[in-house]
Amino acid sequence: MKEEIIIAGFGGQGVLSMGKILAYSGLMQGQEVSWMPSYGPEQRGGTANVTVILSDERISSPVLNSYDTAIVLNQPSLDKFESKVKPGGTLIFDSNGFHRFPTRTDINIYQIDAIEYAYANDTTKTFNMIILGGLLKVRPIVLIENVLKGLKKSLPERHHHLIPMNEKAIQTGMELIKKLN
Amino acid sequence: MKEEIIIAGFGGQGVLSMGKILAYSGLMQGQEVSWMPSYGPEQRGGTANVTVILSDERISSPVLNSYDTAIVLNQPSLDKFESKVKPGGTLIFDSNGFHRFPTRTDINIYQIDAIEYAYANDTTKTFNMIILGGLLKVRPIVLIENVLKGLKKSLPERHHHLIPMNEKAIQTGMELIKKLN
Amino acid sequence: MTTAEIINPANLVYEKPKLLNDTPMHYCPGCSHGVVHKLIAEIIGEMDMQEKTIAIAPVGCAVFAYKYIDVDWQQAAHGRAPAVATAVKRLMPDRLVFTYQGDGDLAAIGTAETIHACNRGENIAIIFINNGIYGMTGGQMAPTTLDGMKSSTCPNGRNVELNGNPLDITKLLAQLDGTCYVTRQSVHNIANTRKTKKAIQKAFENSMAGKGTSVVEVVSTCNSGWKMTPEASNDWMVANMFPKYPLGDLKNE
Amino acid sequence: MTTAEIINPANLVYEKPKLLNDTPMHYCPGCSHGVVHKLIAEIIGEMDMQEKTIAIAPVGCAVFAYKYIDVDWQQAAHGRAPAVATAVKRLMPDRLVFTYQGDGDLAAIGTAETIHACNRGENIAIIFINNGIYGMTGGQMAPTTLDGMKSSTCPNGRNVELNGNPLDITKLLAQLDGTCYVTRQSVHNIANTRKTKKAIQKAFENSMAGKGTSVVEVVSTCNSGWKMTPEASNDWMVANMFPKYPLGDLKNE
Amino acid sequence: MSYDLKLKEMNDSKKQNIDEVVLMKGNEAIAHAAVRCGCDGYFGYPITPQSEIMETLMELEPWNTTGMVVLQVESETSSINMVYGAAGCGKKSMTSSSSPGVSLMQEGISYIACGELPCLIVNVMRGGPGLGTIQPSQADYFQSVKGGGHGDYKLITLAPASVQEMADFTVLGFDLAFKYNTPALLLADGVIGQMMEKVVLPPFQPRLTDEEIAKRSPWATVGKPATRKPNIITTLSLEAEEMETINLRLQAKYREIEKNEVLFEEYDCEDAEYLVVAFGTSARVSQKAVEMARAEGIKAGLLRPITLYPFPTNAISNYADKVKGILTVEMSAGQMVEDVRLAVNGRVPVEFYGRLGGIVPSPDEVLNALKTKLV
Amino acid sequence: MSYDLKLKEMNDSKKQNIDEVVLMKGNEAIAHAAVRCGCDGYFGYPITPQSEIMETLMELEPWNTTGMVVLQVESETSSINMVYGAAGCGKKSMTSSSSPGVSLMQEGISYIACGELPCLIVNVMRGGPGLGTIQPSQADYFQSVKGGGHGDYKLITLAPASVQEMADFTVLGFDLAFKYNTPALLLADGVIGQMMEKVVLPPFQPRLTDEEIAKRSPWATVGKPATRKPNIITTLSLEAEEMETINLRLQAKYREIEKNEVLFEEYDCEDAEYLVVAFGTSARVSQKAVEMARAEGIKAGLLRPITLYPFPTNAISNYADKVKGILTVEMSAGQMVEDVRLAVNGRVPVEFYGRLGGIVPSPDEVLNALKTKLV
Amino acid sequence: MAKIKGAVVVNTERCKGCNLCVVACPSNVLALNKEANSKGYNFSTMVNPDDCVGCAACAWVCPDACITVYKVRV
Amino acid sequence: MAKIKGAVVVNTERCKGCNLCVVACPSNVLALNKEANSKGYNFSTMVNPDDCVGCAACAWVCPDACITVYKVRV
Ligand SMILES: Cc1ncc(C[n+]2csc(CCOP(=O)(O)OP(=O)(O)O)c2C)c(N)n1
Ligand SMILES: Cc1ncc(C[n+]2csc(CCOP(=O)(O)OP(=O)(O)O)c2C)c(N)n1
Ligand code: SF4
Ligand code: SF4
Ligand code: SF4
Ligand code: SF4
Ligand code: SF4
Ligand code: SF4
Ligand SMILES: [Mg+2]
Ligand SMILES: [Mg+2]
Repeated sequence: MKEEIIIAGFGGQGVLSMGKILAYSGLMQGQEVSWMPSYGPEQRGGTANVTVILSDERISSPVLNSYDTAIVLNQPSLDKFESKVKPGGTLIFDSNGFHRFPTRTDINIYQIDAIEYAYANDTTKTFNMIILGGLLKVRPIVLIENVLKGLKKSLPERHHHLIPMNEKAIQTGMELIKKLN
Repeated sequence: MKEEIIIAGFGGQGVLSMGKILAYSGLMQGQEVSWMPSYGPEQRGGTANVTVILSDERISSPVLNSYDTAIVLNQPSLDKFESKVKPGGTLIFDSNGFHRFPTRTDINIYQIDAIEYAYANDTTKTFNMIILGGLLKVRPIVLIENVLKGLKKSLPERHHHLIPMNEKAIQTGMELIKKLN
Repeated sequence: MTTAEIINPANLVYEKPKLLNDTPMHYCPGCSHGVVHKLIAEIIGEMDMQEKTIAIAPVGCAVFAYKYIDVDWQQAAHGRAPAVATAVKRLMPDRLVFTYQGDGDLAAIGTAETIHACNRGENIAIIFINNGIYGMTGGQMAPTTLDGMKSSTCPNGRNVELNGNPLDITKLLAQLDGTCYVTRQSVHNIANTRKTKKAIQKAFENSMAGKGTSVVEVVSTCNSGWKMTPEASNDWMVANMFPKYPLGDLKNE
Repeated sequence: MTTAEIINPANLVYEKPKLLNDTPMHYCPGCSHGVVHKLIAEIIGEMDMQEKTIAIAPVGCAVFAYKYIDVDWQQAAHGRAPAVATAVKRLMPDRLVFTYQGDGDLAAIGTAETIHACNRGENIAIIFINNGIYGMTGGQMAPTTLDGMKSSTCPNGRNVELNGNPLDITKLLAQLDGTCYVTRQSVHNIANTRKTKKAIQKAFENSMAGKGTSVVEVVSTCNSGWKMTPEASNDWMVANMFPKYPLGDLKNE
Repeated sequence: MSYDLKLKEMNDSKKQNIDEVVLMKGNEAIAHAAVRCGCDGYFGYPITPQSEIMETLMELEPWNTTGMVVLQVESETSSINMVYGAAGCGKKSMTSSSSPGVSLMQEGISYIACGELPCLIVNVMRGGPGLGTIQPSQADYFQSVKGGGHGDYKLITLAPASVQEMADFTVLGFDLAFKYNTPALLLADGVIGQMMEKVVLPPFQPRLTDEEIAKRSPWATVGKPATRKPNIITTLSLEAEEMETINLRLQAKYREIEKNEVLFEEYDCEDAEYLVVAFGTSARVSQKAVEMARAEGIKAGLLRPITLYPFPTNAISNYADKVKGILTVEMSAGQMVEDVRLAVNGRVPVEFYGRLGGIVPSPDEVLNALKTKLV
Repeated sequence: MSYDLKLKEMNDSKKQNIDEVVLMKGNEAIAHAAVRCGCDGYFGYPITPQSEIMETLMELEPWNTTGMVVLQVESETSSINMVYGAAGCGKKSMTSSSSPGVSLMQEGISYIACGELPCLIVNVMRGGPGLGTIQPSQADYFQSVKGGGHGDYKLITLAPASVQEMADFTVLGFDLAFKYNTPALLLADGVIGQMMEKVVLPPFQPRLTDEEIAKRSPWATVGKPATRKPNIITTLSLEAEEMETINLRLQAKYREIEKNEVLFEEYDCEDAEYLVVAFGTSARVSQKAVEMARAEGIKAGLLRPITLYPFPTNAISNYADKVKGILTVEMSAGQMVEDVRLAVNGRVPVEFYGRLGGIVPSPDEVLNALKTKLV
Repeated sequence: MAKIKGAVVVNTERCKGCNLCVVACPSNVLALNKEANSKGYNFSTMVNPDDCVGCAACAWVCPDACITVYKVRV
Repeated sequence: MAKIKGAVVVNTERCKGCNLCVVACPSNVLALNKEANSKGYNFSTMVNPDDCVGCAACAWVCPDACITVYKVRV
């Protein structure tokens, strides 16, 4: 199994940490993982993105030009990455603030309105876990149990009490996501 | 014609300027010339030396390991350069302060006690011209007339009145020099 | 009178300076750099010096200053803006030449260049944005980071024992024979921003008058690096930066 | 009593310090470097610190200091002695670590390293030989060359307009929070030489006591660079260098 | 010699105990490895994309545990000279930077090489020249292996291609540096510095005591006891003869290093008709290209130099007698390709494919280059 | 293309009017030539063996005549960045130093190359590495032609072998720099800097006026008139794509330079069976060795690269089909020899003879090397 | 007594929602909008336009030069 | 009253004839020798040995540490 994912959005949206949780989850189920962020000042006020690869084999190139799955959380990210999803691949987006929607027909397109939900339910802290839940619903690449193990490993002990909240957010995401095409 | 000369002595003895006058003289008689000093802090309190080449042909290497003529004005210079005179070549030395004298038999050795003479006659300023005179007596590689022309070209106008004094020193040197072997 | 009626060119009292172009600035929301850019653009416009100005951008968040203010710019290597400016001004003495530098640029890697340009008395102006941190590279400790202040390379706060003392470089520059005007200002409210504008203008005038080097330090915020909101940053600056870097003229000859 | 009778170990009052070895020094006749070397050798001997000393030599005429004083030495790149000393002292805090630097080394190319080591308050001593010229390279202008003073790169005398102002770096160093003792001395006669010895000793003691950085400037002659006899150089120094670089403590905490 | 077996084992995830496996950035791995291998001092100045090295060290506060000194200083010039000072005391010391900052270190590096001081320098390359971009690059190859500074010297240059190797080569770099009393360079790029992968950190080693240092590095300046002559670290010799002797000693050491320390890794090379040579991130991209080529029936193989100096000249030379052609892939305008050509010495065509200024080539591009230029 | 005829003529003493001939050091010749060719600014820091360049300029006081600015500054780092600033204004500007000082300039040089700024950098090499010695050397070849600084860039590198060429190449260096908007490096060694020879100085050229500069260098930052957009000198491009474009433009320029600007000199090569390749002082020593070899009946010839970058690859390649072997002679551990080998690509043996750390080889040694290694 | 009335125009696309103008305004005229611009920033808007005195404090401190100020004596 | 008598020994090979000791001596004890040492320097010598008071001024200022000083009360 091998999954090549790009997650892209505004700087503050927790894109990088979502990728990290995903990578940790892969690690907990014994996979090879790589996590490669865009970096530097272009993040500032602009977009941030991260490429995550989970694989059963040694990962060769950590930098990719096309992806199995793209998760895009703002307009510029959609504009940039829609075309880079492999035919038959998956595109997940949060439509908040979008004025142009995805148009490809050779990929699976999902919408998840996590931003709106998070604002409405005052759960902006777990916003990125909602997205992750959505992803896992349509691409069950890691077991939720391994996500939680990964959280346990990566979070400092004093934050472990937050794990149930995160689990809940994942469930929410699984419910929120809907296929568009 | 080609003459490869090393002049070596204490820092303050005017070794470099003697070499320069010689080079200028060669230049005035249309020769190719090169003047290559030892340089840097090793001069400080130590020895200074300069390699001068006069030649009718384009000069290839300006740095030499052996010389047609060596002029040595202190003990360390004798120690360093005696062995580097080509067989059949010329060694000229001022014996002031020497405790070891040249020993080679396959070269022409000349002594010129210019330091003593210069002190005695209060002409330390033209000391190096005395040496030059000695050289020209035994190795007439440039015409005295060209030496004077060279002086005229290299000295600033306001020093031109010193030229006769220098000419006199050359004459003195021609008289002082004596062959030892 | 309705708002719509008031909004009329005849009633204009403030607008974006003409020399500040429409390119959106890359700075974080609330960053002091933007305010100072605006002032500079305004002053050059008011002095009618666009044709005479050669500005030197640093390496730091302001590296892209050249994208925003419509004059000729050179972007100098990290810390070397005063050297670059020296050459430009010496070769084109009738031009307005100024550097725009951050505290890392001016007071760390560029210490020697800054001190020697000021000591030679180059007829340049130095606009020095002291935000107590390396903004561009992600919030590391700067020479001017305060004792106890946190940064990504002193996550528990600067510790003088481990990290050395904060450096008041402007005080040093005021000591040098080559500087004619050394002042410290801020842009956190309208009153101080107006003063800063006057200071920069004076620095520019000095440099054209051949009086020597002028240094305008602007004690600034870097809310990203400080990990505070822009407003909280201003308050923190007033409470913490000003005591160590008090505003006012250090030298005015 | 005849001279021969007086010359007796029992009557000894002064001799070459033991840590100054027999290697002939390469300095020009009359060079101030030699006197300061002697003092350092004497002090380290008297403090019994030979086993604890790591000295840092500069690039400059004193580059070969390591040939003469029998302690462990590192010869630093031009201007970087304070950086080298910082590392040595930080890693071996119980050692006596000092730099020995000329004015070109310390106040030109090494400006940033000097200021930042002093500002961090590294527990080192800096012995600063200010002879107003680049001795080693043949007498070029130094940052400390006086207004009007000749050198091979200002053959008609330093001209502030062209060459910038002479730099009193020691004054700057005294301003820094990291320095505990900053003093200016000379070695042109026995009284001042004795004072210089005391100053260097104090600097060494401070550094072992962890008080911060000590700087001992020795206003010096470079008769070769100045193109004067050693005696005339001393007189010229008193008449010309001292007014700009007055002797005495600038800071003593 | 091929890639060291112990390292290979470490890298083999099948053998890893999950509890020992952590996920971190390459830059972070360097910091952890440095503390763990008993590094005495780090001196640095921030620059993207490697600032996490110092940041992680400052988080770890090793001065409270191993006693390691971590100092953020005024410039890269200062950092490298601090490394000189620390290394001169026989201490395990290091600095890190990225391309423009490493350029500022060239004088200091030349001094360190001449002074025969063991230390570790990390360059996480970004796109140049000039201020360039902060994106990954490999365009400092020449600077690293030919001589960015003045004079005849070499740096043992290790090119990691994974986060695990960032950790491992920190340890290995120090080991080699101390084995030969010479500076080692860890030459990575922004991809490897910034990406997270699984890593098993090296075991803790205590810092050496003063006594151990005096024994291992008797030349170190630690204070002169009565029992020996002063130790002097210097790179000056005004007598040219003396300076030549120093240089000849350095050259002899470099021949030793070339004999003993070459490291490289081969992938699908046994029956290869076409050889790709690439290091670091380019090698990982090329590995994928080789996989793709094999899938298309093209017999491609990858040789990844791990030590860029000493360069695997013999290994490549041997392939020159076996393969039909060689493609060198770099994130530069073509630098290592010269060393490949020197190794091949005209026997088979050596082609080049590169991307410049911060662009990482994609596997397709490499495959395509292989096909159009060689196959 | 062979050695430029105009220069050759100038060098031909038979044609010289004695009144125009002066005797001076190579370093002095650079200073005189700079003033005469209309240089606008010199920025420097003293270092042996080239301090006479600035000293001579300070004697000449060109600010009183041509208006040229001469500034002694705080360091080489500062000098090179001043050159950046001056060159950015379209001014003819230069600096000079020797090996350790040039190492300190590497970041700045990379910036200048990336900014496509024309200027002249002089390196009068001394023995390294480290502080080394002040004696002559050629061990900065790699630094000069491969890349001392970070990133992919090149310097047009001229290697004078006489005092006359120190003057001529100062002019030529500037001309090429402005022709291609790229930095030129005059790479000499201590022998050529310190020795005096006859020289005919180049004719006086006025400094360019502001108007002329605006015309020649429309990109220069001289103050933005209403008629154009701001001129911006920068080397930054955070977008990797943009940075690659810049790099591709640089590379295209380098290909142009390689096509047009190769200079070399041949001596006794027509019927040579053995070719010696050497530059600068080594070439002069080797010329004597070739004379000696011919006297012994050995058909030796000398090819002297004048431009080290662009390297006379084709010329040498052509000889690879004619001669039995090639000897490269350098005052280093062997650097240019790699470029010779790359040119020859295995067709004939390429041997190396070098002296290190400040030693100038003697003609006998070279002859001996020729005999033992090749003949 | 003449009353001074002001009004401001915010370049909402340029605005980064830093809130500094809001804080700077002596008359509490401004507030950040609930809506975000295309870059995701909640831009500044006049919420109490009648209270604006055209003092330009908001504009002077705005780092992004988003605010144009108008003023009349009525 | 006890009189103080001194004497100095100059390391003539080390001496560089800089004359600083000669100038420093309050009693004019020293002068440079007409003869030079092997390095060509006219070294310093006691010319008025009886006047030496052993004050060591000469030795303190000697840059080359050539002078050893002895002193007795007589
Ligand atoms: C030689 C070199 N070293 C380091 C860097 C990385 N760097 C870029 S900006 C910067 C410091 C920025 O801080 P400051 O000057 O205070 O400006 P700010 O971003 O805070 O405005 C550093 C260290 C670089 N580009 N070049
Ligand atoms: C990087 C570098 N730049 C320049 C030099 C040449 N250099 C050697 S010593 C020196 C200055 C010496 O002056 P100073 O520090 O005042 O010492 P002094 O000789 O006067 O005691 C210079 C410029 C060098 N060795 N290295
Ligand atoms: S990082 Fe700091 S200095 Fe840089 S733009 Fe953001 S707030 Fe401003
Ligand atoms: S040149 Fe000057 S500083 Fe150097 S040894 Fe001679 S007198 Fe002393
Ligand atoms: S102009 Fe003054 S009153 Fe009006 S919104 Fe701005 S700050 Fe408030
Ligand atoms: S100060 Fe400017 S950028 Fe900030 S919220 Fe107000 S208008 Fe927007
Ligand atoms: S000891 Fe005193 S009196 Fe005697 S020679 Fe020396 S200076 Fe003169
Ligand atoms: S001071 Fe010393 S070196 Fe100078 S003359 Fe006297 S004894 Fe000789
Ligand atoms: Mg800052
Ligand atoms: Mg000095």
